Amino acid sequence: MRASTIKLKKIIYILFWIILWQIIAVGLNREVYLPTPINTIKALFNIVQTKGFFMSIFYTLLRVFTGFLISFILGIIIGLFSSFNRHIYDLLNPLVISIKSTPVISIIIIFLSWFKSGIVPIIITFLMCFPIIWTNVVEGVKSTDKSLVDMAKVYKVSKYNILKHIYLPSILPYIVSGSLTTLGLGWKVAVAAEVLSQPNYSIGAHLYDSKIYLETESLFAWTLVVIILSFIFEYFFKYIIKLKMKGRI
Amino acid sequence: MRASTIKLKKIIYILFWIILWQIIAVGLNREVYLPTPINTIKALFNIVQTKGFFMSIFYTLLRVFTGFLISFILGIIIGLFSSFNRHIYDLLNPLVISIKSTPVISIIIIFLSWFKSGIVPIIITFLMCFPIIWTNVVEGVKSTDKSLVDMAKVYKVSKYNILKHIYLPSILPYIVSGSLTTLGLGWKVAVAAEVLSQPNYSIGAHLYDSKIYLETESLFAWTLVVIILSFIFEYFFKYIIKLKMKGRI
Amino acid sequence: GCTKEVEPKVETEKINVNVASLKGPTGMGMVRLLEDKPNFGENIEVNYSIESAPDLLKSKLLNKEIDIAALPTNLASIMYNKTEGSYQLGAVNTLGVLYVVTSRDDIKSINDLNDKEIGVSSKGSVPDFIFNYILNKNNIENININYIVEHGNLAKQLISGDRDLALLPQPFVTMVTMKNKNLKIAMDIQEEFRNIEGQDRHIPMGCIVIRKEFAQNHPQVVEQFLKEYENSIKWTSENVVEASKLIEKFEILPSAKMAELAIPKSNLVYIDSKDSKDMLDKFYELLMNFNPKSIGGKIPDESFYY
Amino acid sequence: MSISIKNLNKSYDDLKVYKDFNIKFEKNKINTLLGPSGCGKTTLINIIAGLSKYDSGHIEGLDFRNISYIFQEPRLIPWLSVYDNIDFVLKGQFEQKKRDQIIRSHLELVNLHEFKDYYPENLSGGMKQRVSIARAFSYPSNILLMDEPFKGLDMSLKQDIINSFIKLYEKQPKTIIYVTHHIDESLLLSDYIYILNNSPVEIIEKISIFEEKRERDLSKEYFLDLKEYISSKL
Amino acid sequence: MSISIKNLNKSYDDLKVYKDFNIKFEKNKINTLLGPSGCGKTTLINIIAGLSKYDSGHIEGLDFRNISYIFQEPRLIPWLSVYDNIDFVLKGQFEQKKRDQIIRSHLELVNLHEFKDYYPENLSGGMKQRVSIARAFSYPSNILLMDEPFKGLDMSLKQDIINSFIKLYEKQPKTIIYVTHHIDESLLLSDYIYILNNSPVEIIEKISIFEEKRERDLSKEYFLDLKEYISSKL
Ligand SMILES: Nc1ncnc2c1ncn2[C@@H]1O[C@H](COP(=O)(O)OP(=O)(O)OP(=O)(O)O)[C@@H](O)[C@H]1O
Ligand SMILES: Nc1ncnc2c1ncn2[C@@H]1O[C@H](COP(=O)(O)OP(=O)(O)OP(=O)(O)O)[C@@H](O)[C@H]1O
Ligand SMILES: [Mg+2]
Ligand SMILES: [Mg+2]
Repeated sequence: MRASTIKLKKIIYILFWIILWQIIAVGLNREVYLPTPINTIKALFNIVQTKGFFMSIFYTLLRVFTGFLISFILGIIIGLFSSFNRHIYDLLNPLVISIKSTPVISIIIIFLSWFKSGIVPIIITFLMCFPIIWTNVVEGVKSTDKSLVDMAKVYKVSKYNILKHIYLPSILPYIVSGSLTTLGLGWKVAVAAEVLSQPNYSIGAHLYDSKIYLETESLFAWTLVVIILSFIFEYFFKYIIKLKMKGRI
Repeated sequence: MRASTIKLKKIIYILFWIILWQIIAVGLNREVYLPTPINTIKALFNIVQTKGFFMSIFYTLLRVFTGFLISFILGIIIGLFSSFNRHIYDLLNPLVISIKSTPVISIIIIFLSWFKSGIVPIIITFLMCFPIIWTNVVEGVKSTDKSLVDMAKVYKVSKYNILKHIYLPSILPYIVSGSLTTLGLGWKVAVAAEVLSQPNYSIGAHLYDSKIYLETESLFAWTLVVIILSFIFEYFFKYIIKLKMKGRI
Repeated sequence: GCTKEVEPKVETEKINVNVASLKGPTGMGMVRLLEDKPNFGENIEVNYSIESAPDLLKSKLLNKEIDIAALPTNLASIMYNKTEGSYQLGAVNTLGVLYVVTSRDDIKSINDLNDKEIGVSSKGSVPDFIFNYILNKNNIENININYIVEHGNLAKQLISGDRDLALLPQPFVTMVTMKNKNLKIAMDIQEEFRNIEGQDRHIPMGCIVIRKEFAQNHPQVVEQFLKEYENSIKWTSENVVEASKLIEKFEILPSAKMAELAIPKSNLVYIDSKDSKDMLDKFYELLMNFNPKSIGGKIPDESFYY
Repeated sequence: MSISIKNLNKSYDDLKVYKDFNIKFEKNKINTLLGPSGCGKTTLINIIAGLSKYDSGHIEGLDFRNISYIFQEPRLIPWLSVYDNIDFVLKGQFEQKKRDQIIRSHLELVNLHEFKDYYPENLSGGMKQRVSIARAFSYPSNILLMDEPFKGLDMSLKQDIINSFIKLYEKQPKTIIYVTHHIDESLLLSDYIYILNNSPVEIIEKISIFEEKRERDLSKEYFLDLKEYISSKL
Repeated sequence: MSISIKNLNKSYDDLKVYKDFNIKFEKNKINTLLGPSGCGKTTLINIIAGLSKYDSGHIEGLDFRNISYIFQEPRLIPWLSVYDNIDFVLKGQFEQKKRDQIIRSHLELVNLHEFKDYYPENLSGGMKQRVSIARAFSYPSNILLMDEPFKGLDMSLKQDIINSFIKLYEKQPKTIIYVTHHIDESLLLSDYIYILNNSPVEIIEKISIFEEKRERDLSKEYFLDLKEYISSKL
């Protein structure tokens, strides 16, 4: 099958879902409940033209990336330390599990009374993403082929080179899958935190407005904005990874 | 190291965090922002004695498990079909990705106007968990050692046996890790959905009440309830898995 | 043919009426109904519920879980405009509940707000609009408004002493004054409003919304409900102590003591929908000037009023 | 029917392994492939097993055949015991009781009956290889592919297994394609020896040995000469 | 200094592999272990390499030593090319330029210079084994452990590699422990042959061969007899 045929097929499948949506929406005939895709697109165009649009997206992205980046870097570094030192692991593990099992909504409620509303989404993103990256790094180290590490030890390869050439490539897929999960999740949680904290420029505040003003089309349109941005990220991230992974598998 | 020493060490590490919390809370001296662990425990005892306590937990659990179970079963079955049939995969993939990247908060808002409030947390849990299990099953199938499948094909082993003895054991770790993620996540999202939909008996409604009545201690106490239940689940689930996995690795 | 006899609609079919109100002032007037559960006739069962969030009530009206609900008036207008008139206003039940709360001694009149920093919850909400309207009319320009998300967070800052001046609605006003003895009410926004607009003008904040489809099918139920509701409100206003006990019982406010303090300051009323049109039109216009979205784009027409 | 490969073409990226390659493996004979490491032997039997795609060509004689394959690596399922690893391929073939008997006798054959409940990770290298042999031998096939089957086995065990193998083969002949680097072993077992070399692969020499397998004595002049000759060709 | 193992005890669960086992590997000699599959040879050299724990015992003569190890499986890093796989173990030992020269000459030695940029998954079984050999030979060690190093190689290549190995060894002798199942190869290379058997392992026989390695001719009476003798012991 040629690449173009594959693309075409993908588009057809996506169209299938959109048409299904259109049929249901028309059948239901209640815009407050379910706007048609066409009206959603219209609302999207209206939104794009409002003056705060790009600012809102920019600031939301900034928050998500800040939270993500901090989690990413700390997650990998602390994850590696925890993997190779039992004490650090035992100390951090209960904290990470607790963070993981605390409902985001509680955290948002608590943090909203502690911090400025613009910062809360960043902290929430961090608290969502860090445990996942940390866990994945630890898992990755665990799943590294011990026989290769043994080989390197016999040949007295330095710790640095074992880390760089055996552990890091082994945990790379774990980091990638962790980051993908995390990007998607962090992004969504950040928006949720924004809905509840409503900082000045933010996608969340717009979602909140659409909700309280019962503007279902613009609720759908803003949601679509989030989804589209998600897709762009994921694509972008996978692209970078592919570049970096050239040669590795 | 003996098992008892390990347990002791774990308890010491957990105590470390609790003491840290106590110190910060006392230093801050602002119960509305951050109650001390002691006051939180007190609030917890008060909560446990209220008459709706066990009912709330029971119904919340019921919702989470219903959502989880449906995702678990459908995720595995549909995941397997998608793995072995390109068309099903291509059809479902955009849907799954979209669900994954739609902010939960949007979904909750939309669904609240469609469905009864008691059902919304179940649906939300399903929408959170299903894509994760589905993705993990697909990943698991992908990562199955092709050379073993080749071997089985040469020996004309039936599809059923290949599925049962090669694919299922290979994807088991993926399903387990997916289910663990999912249990934690679904649980948290269900509570979030409850906070926003407030069905009659629910932990979420109590969290919301604590919030609007500014009862920070009971907010912390209910959060603690969620965390403790999370721990119990995870422990329970891992225990079952261990029983089932005996013999496999 | 496969025609099948359709059973004639049996007279005795049960009618379920679902009534909901909010925690806080809009719900307080309903306690007598909650307690007595007056009989609406054979085969008619009325279920009452108390919800915490206006948004949720909105959703439940939309998904038809609820037929009659007490809601903020601007939300009623939004619902009407956004659903081609599927919801109607039954009556106005609460007038303004906004107060300026402070721990300072130097705030006596509206003019004292000049050069001060004040906390206001939720930018772009109805209280925000009303407050700004009053500030404008009084030419107060040098005021630093600090927006805080949610009444609760603002209340926390007051209680902990991190903030000394804020605009809050009931029952948060009562709640903070109870939890921190330094706090007191410095200003009644309703009064300031009347000072500008005339003594017969009010801020209609809460109302009863009825699902139109339900109202058409069961007009007599709606009639009777409104009558019972009016009685309940009257009783609540007149029997503060007893009503407060019920308010605690039905968890509309956390304590009877708080309710006792809050009832007199919550301006519970019953104004017939027809009688409220004039008041609401002016109110909606005020909101419309700030943000048309806050009433769903336009001022609702005649048929909005039941 | 014999297995005929006609005009086979196969490349990996730029590496042309087979170009218009023809070979015929005789029915119910032991056909041996001798050739340098990396020349393409595994590739060829993977193609016959249906596991590798090829660019063009024809393969005849594979319809309705059951194939056993001793892979170059043991390919055991890590979460099944030695016993279950063999049982796994027999499931569709015999009923439980028959399977049990077959598995036990073949584990005996490779001297692993005491280890039937071990998992692969607890076996030594040679033991894994023997499980792979037992699996292939116990499967009711009419074609047997063996890629260096006897590597990693000690001499005496190898001798035993080869003898049993000859007995099994004589009782129930099948078409066997046998890849090895051992000239001695190839002389012991083969009906035909194909010596491969070059890139793309060519058949340098086809040698037929007609002597009864169980009567071959490698210290005889004939075999010593043959060994010399083959060595010179490799 | 030689490597002495004294009173070694080692079990896997119920399986007692070594019980009060003693052995001494002579310094700068080639010490060969011959023994049936599964007797415990890999276990022993893993212990010497420091990769396996043992229950009790003493090992002397390992301080300040560099060890090369040709594992029973190739153990190549999948995401490094052939070249980088070897470079990986040399990084701490030489500077870049020297490494390049060493790697190239050793790839030449195992006839893989053309495949230096290949990844392990694209190599044949024998080619992987050769990379593992090149890695071990290129590493500057004074102890070399080899677990069936020449398996999967064709005759002529094996001959070449063995010859090069002897040359390398004579230029720079090291203590070598060599596990094999090939009596011929052991006769060609060994200074000492230990024949192992039984469970727990015992040394059945220790054989010393003093003849110069490069002059050994296996068709000579002495070696033929020795071969006969060893075979009878296994
Ligand atoms: N998956 C692959 N991708 C690219 N090249 C490959 C692949 N598999 C094998 N090759 C190349 O094809 C050639 C033949 O490989 P093959 O495995 O058939 O050799 P072989 O004759 O079995 O060798 P050996 O005796 O060492 O096992 C080799 O040069 C190898 O590098
Ligand atoms: N990780 C392990 N767990 C349990 N048993 C093991 C483990 N590794 C090896 N054994 C057992 O120890 C014994 C010796 O194994 P070892 O690998 O040392 O044998 P070997 O002499 O190297 O055999 P081969 O020539 O087949 O490689 C075997 O019976 C094996 O089953
Ligand atoms: Mg091969
Ligand atoms: Mg071994």
